[in-house]
Amino acid sequence: MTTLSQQVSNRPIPNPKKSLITRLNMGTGLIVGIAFALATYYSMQTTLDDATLNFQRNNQVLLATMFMWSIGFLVGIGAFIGPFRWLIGKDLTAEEQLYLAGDGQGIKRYFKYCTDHKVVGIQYLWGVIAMLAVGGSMAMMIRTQLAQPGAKFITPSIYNSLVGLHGITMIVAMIIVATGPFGNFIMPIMIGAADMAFPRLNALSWWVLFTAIPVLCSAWFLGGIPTGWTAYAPLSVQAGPGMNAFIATIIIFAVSTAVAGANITATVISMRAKGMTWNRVPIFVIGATISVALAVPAFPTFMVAMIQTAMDRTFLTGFFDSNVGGSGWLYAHLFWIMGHPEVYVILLPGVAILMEIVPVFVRKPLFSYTAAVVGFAGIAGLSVLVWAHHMYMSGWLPMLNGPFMVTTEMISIPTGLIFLVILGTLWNGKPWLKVPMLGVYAFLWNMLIGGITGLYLSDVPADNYLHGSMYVTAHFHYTLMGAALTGAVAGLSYWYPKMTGRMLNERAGYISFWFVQIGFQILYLGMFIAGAEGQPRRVSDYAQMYANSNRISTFGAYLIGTGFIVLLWAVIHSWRNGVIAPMNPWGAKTLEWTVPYPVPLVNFDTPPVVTSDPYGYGKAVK
Amino acid sequence: MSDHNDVHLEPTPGERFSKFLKRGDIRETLAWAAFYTAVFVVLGAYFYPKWMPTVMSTDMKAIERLMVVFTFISAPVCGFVMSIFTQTLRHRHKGDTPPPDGPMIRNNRLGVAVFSGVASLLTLTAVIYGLIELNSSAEAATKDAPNALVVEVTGNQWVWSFNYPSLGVESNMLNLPIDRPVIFRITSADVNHSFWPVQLGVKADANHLATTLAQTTPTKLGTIDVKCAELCGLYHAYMETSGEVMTVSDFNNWVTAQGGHSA
Amino acid sequence: MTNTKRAASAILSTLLGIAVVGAVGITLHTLSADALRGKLVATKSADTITVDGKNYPKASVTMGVYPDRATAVEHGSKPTKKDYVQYGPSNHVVLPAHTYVTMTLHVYDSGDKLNNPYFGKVVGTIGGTINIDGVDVSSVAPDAVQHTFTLHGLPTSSQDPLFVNVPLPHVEVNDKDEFIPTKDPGTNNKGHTVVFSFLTGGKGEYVFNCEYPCGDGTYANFGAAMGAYGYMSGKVTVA
Amino acid sequence: MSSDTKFHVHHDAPEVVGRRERLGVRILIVADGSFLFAMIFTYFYLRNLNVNDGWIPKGGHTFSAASGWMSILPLVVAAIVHKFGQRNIKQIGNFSIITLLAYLYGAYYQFHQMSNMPFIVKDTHAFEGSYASTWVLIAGANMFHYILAAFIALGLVIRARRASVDPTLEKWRMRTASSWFTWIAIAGVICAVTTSMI
Repeated sequence: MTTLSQQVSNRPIPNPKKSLITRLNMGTGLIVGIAFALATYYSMQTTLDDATLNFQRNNQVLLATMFMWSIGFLVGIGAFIGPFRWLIGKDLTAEEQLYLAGDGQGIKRYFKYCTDHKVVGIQYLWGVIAMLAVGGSMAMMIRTQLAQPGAKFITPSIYNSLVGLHGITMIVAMIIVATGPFGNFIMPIMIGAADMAFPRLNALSWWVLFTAIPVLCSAWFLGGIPTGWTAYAPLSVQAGPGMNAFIATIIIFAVSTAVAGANITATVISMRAKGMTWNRVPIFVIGATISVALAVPAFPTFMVAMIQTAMDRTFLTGFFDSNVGGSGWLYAHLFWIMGHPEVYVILLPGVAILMEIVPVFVRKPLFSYTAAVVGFAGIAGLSVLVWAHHMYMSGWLPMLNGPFMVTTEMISIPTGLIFLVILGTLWNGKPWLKVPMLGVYAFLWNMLIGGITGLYLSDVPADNYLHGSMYVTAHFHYTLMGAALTGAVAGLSYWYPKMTGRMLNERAGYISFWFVQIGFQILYLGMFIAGAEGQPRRVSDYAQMYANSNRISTFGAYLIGTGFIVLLWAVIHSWRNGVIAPMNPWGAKTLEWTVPYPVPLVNFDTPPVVTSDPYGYGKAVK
Repeated sequence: MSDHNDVHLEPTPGERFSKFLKRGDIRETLAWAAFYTAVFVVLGAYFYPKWMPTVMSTDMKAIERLMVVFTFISAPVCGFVMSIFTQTLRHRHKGDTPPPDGPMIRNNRLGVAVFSGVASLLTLTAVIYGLIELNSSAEAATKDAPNALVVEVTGNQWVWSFNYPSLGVESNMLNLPIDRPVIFRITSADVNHSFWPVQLGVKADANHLATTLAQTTPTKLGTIDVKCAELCGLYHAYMETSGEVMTVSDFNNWVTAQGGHSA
Repeated sequence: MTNTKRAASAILSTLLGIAVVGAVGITLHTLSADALRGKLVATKSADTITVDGKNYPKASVTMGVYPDRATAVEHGSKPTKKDYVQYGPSNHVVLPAHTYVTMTLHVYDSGDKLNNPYFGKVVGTIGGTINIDGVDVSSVAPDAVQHTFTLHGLPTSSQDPLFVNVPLPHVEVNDKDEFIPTKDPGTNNKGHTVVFSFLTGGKGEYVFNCEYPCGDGTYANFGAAMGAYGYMSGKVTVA
Repeated sequence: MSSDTKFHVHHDAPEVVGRRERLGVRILIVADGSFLFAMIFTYFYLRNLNVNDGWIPKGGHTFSAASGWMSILPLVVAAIVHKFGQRNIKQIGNFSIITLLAYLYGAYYQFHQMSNMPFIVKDTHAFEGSYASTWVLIAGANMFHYILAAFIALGLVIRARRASVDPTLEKWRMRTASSWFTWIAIAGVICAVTTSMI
């Protein structure tokens, strides 16, 4: 039997320089995408039946335009070349695949349909930074409006849009904040793989997501959205044209998530290095994989809910219109069946990053690897059984409130295991308080507050008071921002040397950390008080009695904003001018620190063989 | 922890436990844990009664008690976490080189078991306590139903309206007589709203073509703030009104003034 | 790069970042100001009036409902109206505190059924009535309403409650075909003129909106003009 | 299927690549299964809730249960044909043509059904009730399955005629495709059972 490389050399090699693949990049994607969008818009405007309702017609035209933009962009950037070549039986040659991997193309490969997981990781990183910056600016606007009662800054329309778009931008950014950059760049190296299982799907997941960004931005120019990020029906059914942008974004994003989730899961299952048995897999890989594996079944239900909203708006179906047999509860169910697993999709990778960091900085093995895995799996497993705790007050079958309360509060048991693992690793250690390690302490405190306030909210009688109040907002910011985002930022400072070849500016890292964390405590302390006092969430104006707590919150928000700008400066500045990083600056034992910078195309010259778990730190105990 | 090769000198569990308690690190942890637990207990007892609004109904009373009790239940966990948090920070490693290796503790089955057991017990306590409160409020509702005042609440984009069918009164204000059970029949004329008379500790969504029930008994005279707790569009923030818990005679006067007949 | 230079670059970048976010804020604020199209200040008169044994100064203000053709698109459940209806001339009304305010509304629109019949009742005006083309009424049939003027606010310790609901009777469709509304509500010669009075309390911020489902969307007709600030909604400052 | 790693830079054996691709497809089936779950949930939820008697309003129209089964029959036939064809890799081209035709016919039939929906109100073009709404959603998902499957079947037909295609890997491709074809047949049956309970 001939080897693959012989097979390759035996056939005539076409020159990839002349093929279509070499001519396509982001520019052609934009051109084709815009062309598709314009063609769709004008052809539909002229051909659509005049008898249909204007509302319905507008929605049809806008949705079709948005989807055609997305498809056009993907055609233009060459995403469908692979499937097409498969269809006609002319599979991509090794040279073409090498070209797609961006071999030797320098900075240009970041603007192409590049299949190299490291390029995709960096693309995700900048995508996430951009989204966080936009979402963060929106948060500043929201807090500015709420700095004083009287709605003196912006109108309720703009405010509601800000709340919704801040929410969805941040949720999307947070879902990919760890699994995007680190799951793509670091994780394959961590498990000793040469690339992801499906490199072209990898590129697809990023570029599909990319096409959602302009769609989401277009909501601003279509009158915004009045619904918040939860987009509850029937409010979303009556909402203006901006809602279409929201719907299209979610559907596009759900496709991206499914593709990325399948890819990461398959990579970890099938591409681990020789000797990397399941109990030797680094904990970050476990956390990230459970997270994306949870996202794979979770997101389609949201997609269905959004398709139904779109159908109600475009074809006048009646999924959510109670006049013709629909129900808003249906939306709430479908949304939260996705929605609650989704918060753990966000949380788990962030926590897993911190678990990866603790052993390195206290020079002790990870405490009870099994407990960590059981904790992750328990959270993921329970998370699909708790969705209706968002619906205690909806009037939907109140007799089920009790059971859902029990499942929800049970989540605190696996969450406790997660705490135990981190605490056990810290126990009797001497932590080295570098910037990544600070995140661990911030996590412990923030997740403690977030978790305990979650306990109140999961309790039906207490939720009677707290549901829909600022208290809820403060609670989930503590978990999503205080825990998950803190984990992701710690991960950035931890893996920054491997991703950029330079050290992140340490002083800026410290300054940013303290600004963000202190501001964070101030902001949400104010919000907890406002919630306990009875201020509903998502309000553009409030009564005088909440003025003090809101003022405190706004002050905290500005501190956070400043802190993140400092971090952004540090990331950009250190990328260009930072101290050149050694190969393994933290002395860690996972595989990604055994490869040089820049990481070679296939990561390892010789495939690594793993003989133990990566946590062999410390002196044996007598 | 579990490996003990010295067969001759194997201590009894009691001895091992007292020896364990005498270890410096354990003592430090316990001390900090006790300190932080106390802090959280005090905070819990202080925070919610201070910031939550006046208790004006049986349900609100239960809610406030529940918030405080839940803080007490979770205080030991907070104490434990914050104890190790503080302790390790006190022994932090300074300098630019990595710290020396710590003890190679990979697992401690007893520790994991004890921690999981205690955490589960605390959770169980919270669950049972919550279920009891839920049940007692449901029981009270059944008991009070026959002589309750029915108020039909309708949420509209962006105004609440109240109908007292037995009294023939419609109003934009929620006025209630004291010490008489009240049943809210909540519905919506358009999108979802959430009816929230803050001081009564009641919350229920208003859905179009569906009626949600909520029940409580006002126990204190004073003003009620009625808010909407579900984003319902443009003027969600202004979907608020006020009401009053009145003495029975004041209430009857108000009903008569509105053109209704007192019950 | 020296430490000083690095610190300077960090501080400058931070300030730049803050400036960018600030610029976004200022832009949004400016856009918000546009939506209000200036203020409509009530005209105070020298007269006073006694209500329930107390003396109040008088003030009057005239508004109307008219289609805004500048942003005209088809809307409504049937795409026959090529306009957005809106309150005007401005939707920021400024009223004096502790005053007997007489409001005149010129209205032209057709109409149908309210989502909630409650808003067919007159609430919060002096005597509980409104004057429609010279006739005092205390309610309008819930299926013959074109819009409502519903004034409300946040209950808060620092401002007095103020709630006014005025249903505006619809105009027969036949009349409406001939009727050409203009931006100046005073020149309306068809449609209805609705006059009512109410008392303002102390200083405070309130809002008003329409409770007749006159917007877009297939659901409850509260989309488009109804859901966007500055058409069938606005704010009232009692100063 | 969607990712061709035959001459991938890391030169994995066809067996490994084939297994991996099948794994990937099976994970995507989980996502599609969740999509199906959401639709079935919608169907039964709205059916049991019957808000405002709007599941099938008075005088409303429905499709017969039989027509639902007719529309998914080609999915089942194609899946079975493909299973058989897989055993004889040399004849796969011919088998795949049958599969392709079945999918194309199914797509045509589904399209025909959807363009003759009885439950659209004449004046407003609105759907009569929530049965109608859910039916069209399920039919749309079915249509999507047909189109995607037809694409894959077309690829298999063309590729079987090309000598250049590596038979070892192609055998795995057949198995991978089989996973998908079997799944959409199962999904189709679930949909047909669901829509039988009007």
